[in-house]
Amino acid sequence: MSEVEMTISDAICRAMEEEMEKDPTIFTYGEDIAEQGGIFGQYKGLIGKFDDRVIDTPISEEVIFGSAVGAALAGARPVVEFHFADFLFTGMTAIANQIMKIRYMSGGQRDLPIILRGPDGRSLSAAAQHSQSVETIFMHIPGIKVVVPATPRDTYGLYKYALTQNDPVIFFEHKQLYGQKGMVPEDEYKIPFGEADIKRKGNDITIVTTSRMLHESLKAAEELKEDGISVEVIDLRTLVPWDKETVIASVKKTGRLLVVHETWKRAGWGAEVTSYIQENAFDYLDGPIRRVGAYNVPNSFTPEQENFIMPDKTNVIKEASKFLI
Amino acid sequence: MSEVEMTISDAICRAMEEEMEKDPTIFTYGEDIAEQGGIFGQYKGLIGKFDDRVIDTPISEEVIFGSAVGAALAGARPVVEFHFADFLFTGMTAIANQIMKIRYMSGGQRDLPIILRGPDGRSLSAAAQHSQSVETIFMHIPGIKVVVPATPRDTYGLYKYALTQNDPVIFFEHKQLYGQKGMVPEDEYKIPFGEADIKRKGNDITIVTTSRMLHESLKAAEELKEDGISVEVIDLRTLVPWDKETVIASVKKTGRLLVVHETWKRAGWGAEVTSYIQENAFDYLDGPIRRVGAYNVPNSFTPEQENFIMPDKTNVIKEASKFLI
Amino acid sequence: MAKNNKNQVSKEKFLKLYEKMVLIRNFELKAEEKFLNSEIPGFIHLYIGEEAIATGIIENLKEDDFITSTHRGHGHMLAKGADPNKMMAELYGKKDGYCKGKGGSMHIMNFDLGVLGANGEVAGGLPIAAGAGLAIKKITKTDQVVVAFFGDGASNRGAFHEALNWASIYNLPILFVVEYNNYASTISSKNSTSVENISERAAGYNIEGITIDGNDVLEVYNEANKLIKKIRNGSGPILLECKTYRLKGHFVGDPEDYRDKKEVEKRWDEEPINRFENYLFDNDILDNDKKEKIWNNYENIIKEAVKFAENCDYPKPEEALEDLFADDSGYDYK
Amino acid sequence: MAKNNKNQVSKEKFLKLYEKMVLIRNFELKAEEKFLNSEIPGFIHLYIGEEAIATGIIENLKEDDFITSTHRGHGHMLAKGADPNKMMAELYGKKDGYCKGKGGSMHIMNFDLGVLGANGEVAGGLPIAAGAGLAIKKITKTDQVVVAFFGDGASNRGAFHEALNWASIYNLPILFVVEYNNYASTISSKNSTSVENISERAAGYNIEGITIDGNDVLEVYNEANKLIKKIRNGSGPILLECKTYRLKGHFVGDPEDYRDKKEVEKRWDEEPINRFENYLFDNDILDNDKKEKIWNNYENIIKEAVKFAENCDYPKPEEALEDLFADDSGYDYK
Ligand SMILES: Cc1ncc(C[n+]2csc(CCOP(=O)(O)OP(=O)(O)O)c2C)c(N)n1
Ligand SMILES: Cc1ncc(C[n+]2csc(CCOP(=O)(O)OP(=O)(O)O)c2C)c(N)n1
Ligand SMILES: [Mg+2]
Ligand SMILES: [Mg+2]
Repeated sequence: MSEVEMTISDAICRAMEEEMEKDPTIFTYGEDIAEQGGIFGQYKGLIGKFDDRVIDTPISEEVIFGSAVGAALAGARPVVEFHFADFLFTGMTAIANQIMKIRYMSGGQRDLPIILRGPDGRSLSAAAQHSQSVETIFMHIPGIKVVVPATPRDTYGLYKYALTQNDPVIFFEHKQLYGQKGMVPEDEYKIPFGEADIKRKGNDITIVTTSRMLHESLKAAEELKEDGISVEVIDLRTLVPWDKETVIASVKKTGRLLVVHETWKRAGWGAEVTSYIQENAFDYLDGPIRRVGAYNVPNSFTPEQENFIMPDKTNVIKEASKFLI
Repeated sequence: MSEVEMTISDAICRAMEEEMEKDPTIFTYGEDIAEQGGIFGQYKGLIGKFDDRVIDTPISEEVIFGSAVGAALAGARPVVEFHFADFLFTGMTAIANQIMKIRYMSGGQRDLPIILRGPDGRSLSAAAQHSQSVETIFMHIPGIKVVVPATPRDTYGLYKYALTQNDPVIFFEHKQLYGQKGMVPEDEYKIPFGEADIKRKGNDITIVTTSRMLHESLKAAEELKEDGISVEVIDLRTLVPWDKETVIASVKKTGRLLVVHETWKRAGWGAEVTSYIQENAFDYLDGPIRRVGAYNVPNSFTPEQENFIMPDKTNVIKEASKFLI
Repeated sequence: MAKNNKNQVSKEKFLKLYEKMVLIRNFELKAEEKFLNSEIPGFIHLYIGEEAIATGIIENLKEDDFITSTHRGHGHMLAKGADPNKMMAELYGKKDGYCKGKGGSMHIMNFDLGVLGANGEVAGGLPIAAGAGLAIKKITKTDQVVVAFFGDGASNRGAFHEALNWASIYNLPILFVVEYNNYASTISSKNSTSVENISERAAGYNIEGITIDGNDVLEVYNEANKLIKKIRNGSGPILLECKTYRLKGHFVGDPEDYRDKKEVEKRWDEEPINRFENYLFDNDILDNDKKEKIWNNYENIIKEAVKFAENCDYPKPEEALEDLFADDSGYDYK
Repeated sequence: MAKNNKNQVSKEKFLKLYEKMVLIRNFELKAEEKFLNSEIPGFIHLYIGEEAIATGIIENLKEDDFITSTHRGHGHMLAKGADPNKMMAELYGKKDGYCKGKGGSMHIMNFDLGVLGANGEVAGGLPIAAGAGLAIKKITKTDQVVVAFFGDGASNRGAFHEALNWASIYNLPILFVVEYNNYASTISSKNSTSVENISERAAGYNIEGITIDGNDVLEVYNEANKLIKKIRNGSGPILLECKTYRLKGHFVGDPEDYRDKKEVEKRWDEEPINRFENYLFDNDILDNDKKEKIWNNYENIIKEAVKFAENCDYPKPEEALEDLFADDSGYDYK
């Protein structure tokens, strides 16, 4: 299959454009979408292409999010942009109390094909209110599927899948990855939710990660290789549902598991993976499962403190090395 | 020390009344507070006692919560009622992006003595939007202390402490426990945050729990005793900070840990306790740490489905029994 | 009673409006009785005294028009054509209820009827209405209209503001209906709401705002008739405030310490069914005989509904793990 | 320029207002330069063209009065008396910055100055202002006044609505100041905001609403003088809308594809400093000599501020684990 190079941003726009051509009920809206293609220009590829189906909204997060329920029930397929993951809190009730519960409360009367999507994670000195990763919260509360892609190839395939399935989905697109380049097949394809991807094969340590930390983990694996340590890196790609089988199979092989995410360590999703795996593969573990995550403080503005708080490959290497003492 | 019997509701009102007498900057507000003393009448003990310091508000959750920051900075000590834990989401941004971050973002210029408090958890057929336990979210995001009391004695002491310390605190008062009776010392006392209480001594299994599930766990321990199994039951009382030492000491003795909470099992705070303990006491564990929590669905209205979703002593017994197979 | 436009309304319509109100009243009285008798679990909020609003407005809607409702939603649902049997079964938490027992009173909904949900969250329906309106305008391009019902208390929530601004800028086909019943739970709207009439807020969104007597079913019907036509013709959103009074407690079992019994008693005089009855008697549209027949009929319908609910099975406990997703492959329920 | 009340204002006050605006302008121009030169991290939002608002209003406040600010907060902070050195140091992320480098431009604040925070969340300051007002009214019972600054875009957020209703029902001492600069990021307020003047929303809260020329510092000063006195005397909240124009991009580096360069150029003619200068020249309060001195002085102050910031140390990385709590015993940072 022939492939082309593109960024994650391109991959999103390509998937959106293809599906919007096919399905006239898909529309997308949010702040700074129609004129600018997102605050980072990440959806620029859609500007001017679909008239009334790419819409700028006022700064009204509760209605931006809550409207998705009404739009879906009225026969549309809303793709709603949340601007910054931090401002999911601003309209949180529309997500946690409406989008994530209506199907269930109604006794399953109708499907709710809703996509929430937008940037999350750190950038550079965006400080405490513009740097959060909040995917764990949507893994904890039941009612939405959680996608955390790391590469153009995965982003495209997961978007294609999301745009044709029928449940609420939230996409966390890492700010620092929009420009990330990679090869993407020219033919259309979909990647179903719940299938992890082994991004690097190895035998000594299993790393389970997602999003930006996938890239940091791969760098760490490369460096650890020089010390003769063979690391397997698993990209979960989706957290709800998450692929337990792939992780367990790897842990059976390596006996050592490190879970790596950018979000706060305390009660982050790494704790769920840890708890599940120790419960279901205890006898295969050589020692405790370890976790890498941000320090449990808000993000600081000043660069060196941000770098201190937020994990990167050095934290991964440091934590991985503890297995070998 | 002589003791009197009172409910949790009484204990809250007693602590509030004593501290409001001493400190004229404490005031409390929220929906249905001044006229009715809370939607369950739980703060009835304060009605008519402090004039302008017990205040009814409009249904405006973002301002109800966010106002606490301004009130604290202007020299008051706000005690803000959130009506139902489910509606924390309604003003979530004022908590997660303001209350929990302002001190940090300001470089620690001022303390923020704020208390958020109100009912959480299941009741009877209150359905999906009035039954949630969301304490894990406030354990995950840094910036607030989390209190989850289970008895009148603890509630009183923790309130007394909260009302005189200087950080944001969130109290989750379980709906089904307001009427819970217990003996409370007549003399004033405080219980500092971060000190777990061993509510029952035992040698075979350690249960770590809080709030309503403490009572279910104690019942389970009583029944397990009949099978000759000796269960130690630890009530964490606060989740931020949480008392790791007491739990580790107990696990060193029993080798078996079961974490029990009402909130959803997936990515619930039990996962954090599990992850931390397996990391720090791995060699003392006889087998995997186990967890009890609600099924990962919203709460259902119909009674038998609610009972199925929400854990009780039978789930505790069932899970505990797995240690012994 | 509304003085103008009476003759817009045919005698048959008069009776239809009357019967709808009688249906709702009977449903609510029975629900109250069964709740007090511990046969209905959870908590329920009654629409008694407010029947004229749902009745008068929804009579002007087509089957495929949408409404969003509130925690006090039985009346809206029945007015939109709900089957009392399935409604009562839902209140009982039974499997033939509209939501298979998962929703109960506070979350009763039926999308086939265009009822996009009662809602346990105050003002929770407003963003949903805003979204249905947007989809109609931008995607489906039908002539559907959305009616968003909400309370005076809800009008102090941010969602109210965001939804009205949103509907105005996109010129959406939405009728916003405030049911001003003087209370939000224990709080008098006089104390919590900065304006006397919520309709005064319409100007802040550059839309029309009207206040009417919500206990006069004809006034409600006529005004809604005009406004819904206007909206269907592209006027954009309108805010209609219906003044009424919550004759019962906030929920069944409310101790009601916050208001004077006398205040409530006085308000029973303006109760919409009796008022309309007098009018119908005066105009020889109704007599005692007919009235008795109508009431007997709806009492029976509701008795049947209770029987239906009682005889219906509960859903299985483990069916609690259904209905969350269209596709739950790989999902960890436990 | 405002025609009335000119003589309310003394010549000294005229110059003070002028100098404040010149201070803010110079701070912003230097910040822009240093940001474009990659010396300032993160992102910054400039107040250029809007200086008359913060200047004219805050000149009427006492030291212990409170303000809440926005993401575009440098001007408010400087007008409230901030030290340009500590401000610049904060923008640089240095340890002698107002927030020890933890806040940066978007979260610059100083409680001793009564600045309850710039805020990275749109409308985030409004609930904070509402709470400060409530504490003043119910607890501290001082004669303090709160001024809440926010943008035209912010006026579409639910928090705006809730805060204004709240302030009105409790009759709080709050002046709400909308800085109507025509844009919310890339979105023209014409398209996102249902009213032409945000002040039209005041009636929805039963409070006074006024629209003035926000580029006329005298008009702003005089109006605020009147309103703040009124509020201090117990009038309750007032909504003051100041029309202005955002002359620079939303943030430094904004591609600004969403608007015509010509539109912006034209608006430079109404820019507040130049306008006030003309007035001062016409009235013989300012001449070229004096003007040059003033500008040189503030250019120097800002150069000093940059030098201060540059020479200041960064906080230590591990100090990232400070300042979250007053008492962090038992807290797990890792
Ligand atoms: C966001 C939110 N806050 C608070 C509540 C609790 N609550 C339920 S109904 C109600 C009063 C609603 O008043 P109104 O909107 O006037 O409707 P009414 O009950 O009078 O019909 C309150 C405060 C809630 N359900 N949701
Ligand atoms: C709740 C929230 N939504 C979105 C954003 C992103 N954002 C930052 S500034 C801005 C525009 C604000 O416009 P306005 O209130 O008019 O202030 P101005 O920038 O014009 O001064 C937006 C959308 C945010 N910071 N917070
Ligand atoms: Mg009401
Ligand atoms: Mg603006």
